[in-house]
Amino acid sequence: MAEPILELRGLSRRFGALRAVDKVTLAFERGRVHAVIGPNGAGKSTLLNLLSGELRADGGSVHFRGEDVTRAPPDRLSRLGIGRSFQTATVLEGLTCEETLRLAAQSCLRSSMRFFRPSDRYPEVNARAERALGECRMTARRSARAKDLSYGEQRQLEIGMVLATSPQLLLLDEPLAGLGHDEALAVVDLLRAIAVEHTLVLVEHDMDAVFSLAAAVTVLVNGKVLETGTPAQIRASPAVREAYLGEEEP
Amino acid sequence: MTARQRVQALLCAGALALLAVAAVGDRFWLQLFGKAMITCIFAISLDLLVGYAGLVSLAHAAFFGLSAYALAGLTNRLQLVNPLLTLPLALAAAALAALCIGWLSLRAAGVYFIMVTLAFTQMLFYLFSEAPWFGGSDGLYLSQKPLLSILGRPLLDLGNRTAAYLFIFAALVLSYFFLSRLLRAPFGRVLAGIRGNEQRTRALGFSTARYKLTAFVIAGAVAGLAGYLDAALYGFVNPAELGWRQSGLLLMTVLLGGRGTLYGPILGAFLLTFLEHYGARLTDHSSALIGAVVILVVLFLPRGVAGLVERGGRG
Amino acid sequence: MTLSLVALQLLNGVEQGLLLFLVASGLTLVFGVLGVLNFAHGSFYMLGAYLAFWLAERTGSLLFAVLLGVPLMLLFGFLVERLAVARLYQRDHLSQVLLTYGLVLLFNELSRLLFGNDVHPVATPALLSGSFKLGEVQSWPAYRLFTSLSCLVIALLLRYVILGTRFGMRLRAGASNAEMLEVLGVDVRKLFARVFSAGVALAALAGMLAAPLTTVYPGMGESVLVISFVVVVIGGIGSVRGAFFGALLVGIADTFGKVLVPSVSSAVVYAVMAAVLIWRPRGLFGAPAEAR
Amino acid sequence: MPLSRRSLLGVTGAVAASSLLPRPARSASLAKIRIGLLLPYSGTYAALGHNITDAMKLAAHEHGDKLGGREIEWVAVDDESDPAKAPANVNKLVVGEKVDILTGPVHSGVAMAMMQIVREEQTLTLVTNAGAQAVTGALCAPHVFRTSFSNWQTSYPCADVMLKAGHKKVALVFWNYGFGQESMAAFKEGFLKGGGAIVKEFPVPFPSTEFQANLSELASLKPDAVFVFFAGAGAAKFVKDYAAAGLREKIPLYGSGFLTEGVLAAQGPAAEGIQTTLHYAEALPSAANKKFREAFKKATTREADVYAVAGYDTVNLLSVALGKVKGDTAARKELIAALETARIESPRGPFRFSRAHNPVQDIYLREVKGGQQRVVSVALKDAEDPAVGCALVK
Repeated sequence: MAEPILELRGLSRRFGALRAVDKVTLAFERGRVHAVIGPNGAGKSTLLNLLSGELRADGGSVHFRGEDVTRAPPDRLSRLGIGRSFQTATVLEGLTCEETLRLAAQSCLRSSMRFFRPSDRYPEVNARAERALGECRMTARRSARAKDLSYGEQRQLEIGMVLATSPQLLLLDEPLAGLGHDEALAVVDLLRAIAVEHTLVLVEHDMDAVFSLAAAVTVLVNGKVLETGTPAQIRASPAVREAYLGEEEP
Repeated sequence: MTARQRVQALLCAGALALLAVAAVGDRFWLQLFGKAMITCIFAISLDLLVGYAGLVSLAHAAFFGLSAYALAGLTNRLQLVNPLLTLPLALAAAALAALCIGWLSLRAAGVYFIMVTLAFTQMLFYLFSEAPWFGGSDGLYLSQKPLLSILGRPLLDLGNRTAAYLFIFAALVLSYFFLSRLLRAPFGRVLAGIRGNEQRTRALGFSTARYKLTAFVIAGAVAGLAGYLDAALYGFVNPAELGWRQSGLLLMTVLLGGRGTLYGPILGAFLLTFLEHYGARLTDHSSALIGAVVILVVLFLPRGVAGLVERGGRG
Repeated sequence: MTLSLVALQLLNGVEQGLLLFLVASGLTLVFGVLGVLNFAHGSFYMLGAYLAFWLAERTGSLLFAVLLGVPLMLLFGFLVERLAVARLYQRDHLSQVLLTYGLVLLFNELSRLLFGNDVHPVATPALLSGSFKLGEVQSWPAYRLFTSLSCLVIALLLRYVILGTRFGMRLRAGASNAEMLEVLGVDVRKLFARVFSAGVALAALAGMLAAPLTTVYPGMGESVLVISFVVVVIGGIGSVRGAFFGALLVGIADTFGKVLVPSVSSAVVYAVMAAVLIWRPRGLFGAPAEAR
Repeated sequence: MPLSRRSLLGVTGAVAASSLLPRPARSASLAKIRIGLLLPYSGTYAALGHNITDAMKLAAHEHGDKLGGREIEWVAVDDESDPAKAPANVNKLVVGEKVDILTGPVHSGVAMAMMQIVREEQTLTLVTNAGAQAVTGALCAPHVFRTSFSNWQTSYPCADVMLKAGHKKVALVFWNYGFGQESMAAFKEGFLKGGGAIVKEFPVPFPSTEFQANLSELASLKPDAVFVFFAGAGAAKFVKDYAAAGLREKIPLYGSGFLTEGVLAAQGPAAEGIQTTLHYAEALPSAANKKFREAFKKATTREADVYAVAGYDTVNLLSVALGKVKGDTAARKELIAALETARIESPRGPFRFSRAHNPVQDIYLREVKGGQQRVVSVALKDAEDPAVGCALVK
């Protein structure tokens, strides 16, 4: 097995009496697409929010490239190289696609506490934004206001924002949710292209997409890891079948 | 003409008109527009918070007032009249206060933020109106207006109305360019991101709390510039300038003009100046008139007068 | 300070706090359920006081004035909600602050037009005009005791309504999650209108009860407004229980501020508020923030 | 003749249109004399502003609506009692409207802002209410007169009254702002000089009307008497709370006269027995007072008060002085000299200006009896403000 880029050791988080994430131990390997699936309320989103620093863990730890980052806030994790996308595309209202990506690309500056030179006159920022624009396939829509984009385009832009921060690990929270068939195909295609050069953690409902993209799959049920394996192993697992019985086709 | 060109033309015409007033030199208009320009500086500094960082602060008048009081203190107690000394010191006082109040207030969010800023403003207001060492509720005079002289020859005398007017004009132009430049720089883009969605911006790697605090301090310092100029223009400071009602009035100015555009609050400041100057004569119930205008603007012109200017281009 | 004086001052603080609670409860309800920051709340207090003055003068009884006045203010609140406030639910706090501030200016002028600029007395009901002896010099007017008890009764009633009735359940649902209401099949428009009217009526009732104590004058709503904001924020926005304890805290802090540090007493309440918020950024009983 | 502000506004509306452009210099004798009114017509002090204005117009009417042979043009600005707006409002009247004479304001903070500008512009100014010491003290000027009172005048005489009544240990309760602080300072000056002692001072934040905490402490201190400064709604509530706490019968209450001015009806029986000092009393028996009160009531349907008296006297003084210079406001030296030597029989009694241009007037001791304000005695004859720091007094 390759060296893990991100490791969770006994990670837990409760909401009142509910154990949303219960002693999860997992390793995500560098260079792979690793999907996390599970029925509604299994704790997938909570897990992702713990990894990206949006939520604070009650117990256990998270290690990114060997460093303990359990208590790091979201902005620090992003600077370390963990980028995340959000479930509901959270485009920045009032900004165009290009401006949005340039803002994300500003993260390559040591600090954005710069007050005089306009942001479009930083060559390295421009280059990064341009690259991300291409990678998320939005070059043609660069001057469109983010809120005027179609839902699928907003998702692409969302992924582009993550890419512009040059992450080593991408946490993607249901990138296909709510998309039509054609839009979903475009995003899957985009993810496949990104996966060539990046490590992806994918939380997703769409099983077809998961099994076509992922090299490893973890099934989460009631906050606990039910099983981890290759797509073929997961498909064949009786326990997984049982957990999903009557809910979704495995 | 695009909306942007129209705005630029408007601003240039306005600047020329303001300069023409200086050339004519009628003292009444010098004073009226001098005050209006001070309100402009004050308003655009608040717009940095309200329109760009999404922070509705009721503490803004405090920085205006603190800087004015700082000037009064430096002049009256320490006999400092040189603006090269008093201006930076007054601005530093405003910025320092903004740093302290901002650091404490920004721990709260949304409505709580509005209320904490209100609380600090009230505290300062009572401090200045009740405590014996700030001149009390009736206010303080400047014993002398700022005067810059080299080798005994006066270079800049803010006691001279035309000089004061031109100085205020220059301060407005500089503040405007400083802020518009700031908003296009990386710092300003992060603020735009925060206004769009703070959580998302934070996930992009920006420590949003630090950016908001920095914006709060910068806005406080620019408000301090306005307060300094006000004290210098009238030679008089009063605790009422620190109160939350002043902050409220300023919020009204920003909203009336159009937040999130720097020229909007400038339009708003001039509009309100005229409304107050002429509206007061039309009716005995002018505050009801202002109340009605505010309600109508909130309901039907959410983007203020600036929204009208921009829409004019498309329609 | 002797122990008996401390006890007396505590009593003063609690009495002041109870009346404050009545004003603040409406404010916190409206904010909690409707999400509207209502600067006009103090104006409703003032209008209530003026109404008490006007009706008591005509009917000769404060009781009649209250019985007539509260339904009138309920109706008035309903109208204000439908005509202006209902347009604010989707808007940000700044718009809310400004629109309701515009209402303050309008209502001030309205009361000036109707009642003039003078200070008006409201007679204490004859039944309650006596007083109790406290210590050898001071006595405590019976009417103060009556207002305190009324406020306590109203607090208990509110508690019952919120915790024990269907309407209260919807209130709590609305305060914690507005979307939940739709899921429950509640007519949100109707609920909001009712809550707003109730808030207005509570403020007006406070004004009516306070009128014999404070006399009635233009601008009387504003000092109450700012201090009840402080109460609501200390207690945690939307929490009626928080408003109750916040009001007591403010009343006691203000009273002892006047006794212990008279020269800066006005700043004491605000300092308490700042301290509470630095300790708990969402007030004493506010829901804790989830994201960090 | 009913006076209304609306007709006044009709006049100024027309002025507004003509003042869009800088005004050419007019020959002094032909044009109307322009009198600026910087007064509150809205907000807490609106009633005061209206009474002063109406009394001024009443006096003008009694002089045939002419001063020194010239017709009068009133230019009114609502100052909202907001010191933050004051510089702009004064500028509007003095520089924009170029009034010949400025009158007002009620609020001392507004007066302080006004002083700065009129000293620069050298505008002839008559202060019609604001009692801040500085107006005829540290900031006094040859062209600034005050027709109302100084804060000192309304409180200092009460010290002697209380000492004579045998009160040696006194507590002070006051609104903690300029007016209250200056009133207390004046009282203390007199009271300590006369051998009295101050037990404790209770500053109450302005404009709070929550007194319960102070009253409890006051009761436990048991001073011989209490001297207070409150006005308007605060005065109404304090007096009621004081009585309700059972203190009225036990600790005599004294105050600067504003304690019962305009709020006697609201205070009702709670005010019974309160003694205050002021330069005016509604019950003064002089013919001038009776005539004034009747005329004011007829013109406005309201009762005249101490504020109206100042407005009335302002115009009467102007009438005397402008009559001497035949309406020529350009003859400043003569006009100022005429004001300085003017003597009028005011509703409050004989009136003349001190060297600092503050009224020299009798201060009356008044007592509330049977719901009426009675004049007990003259507390201080020809009271003259000490005018500390005034350069005109050498």
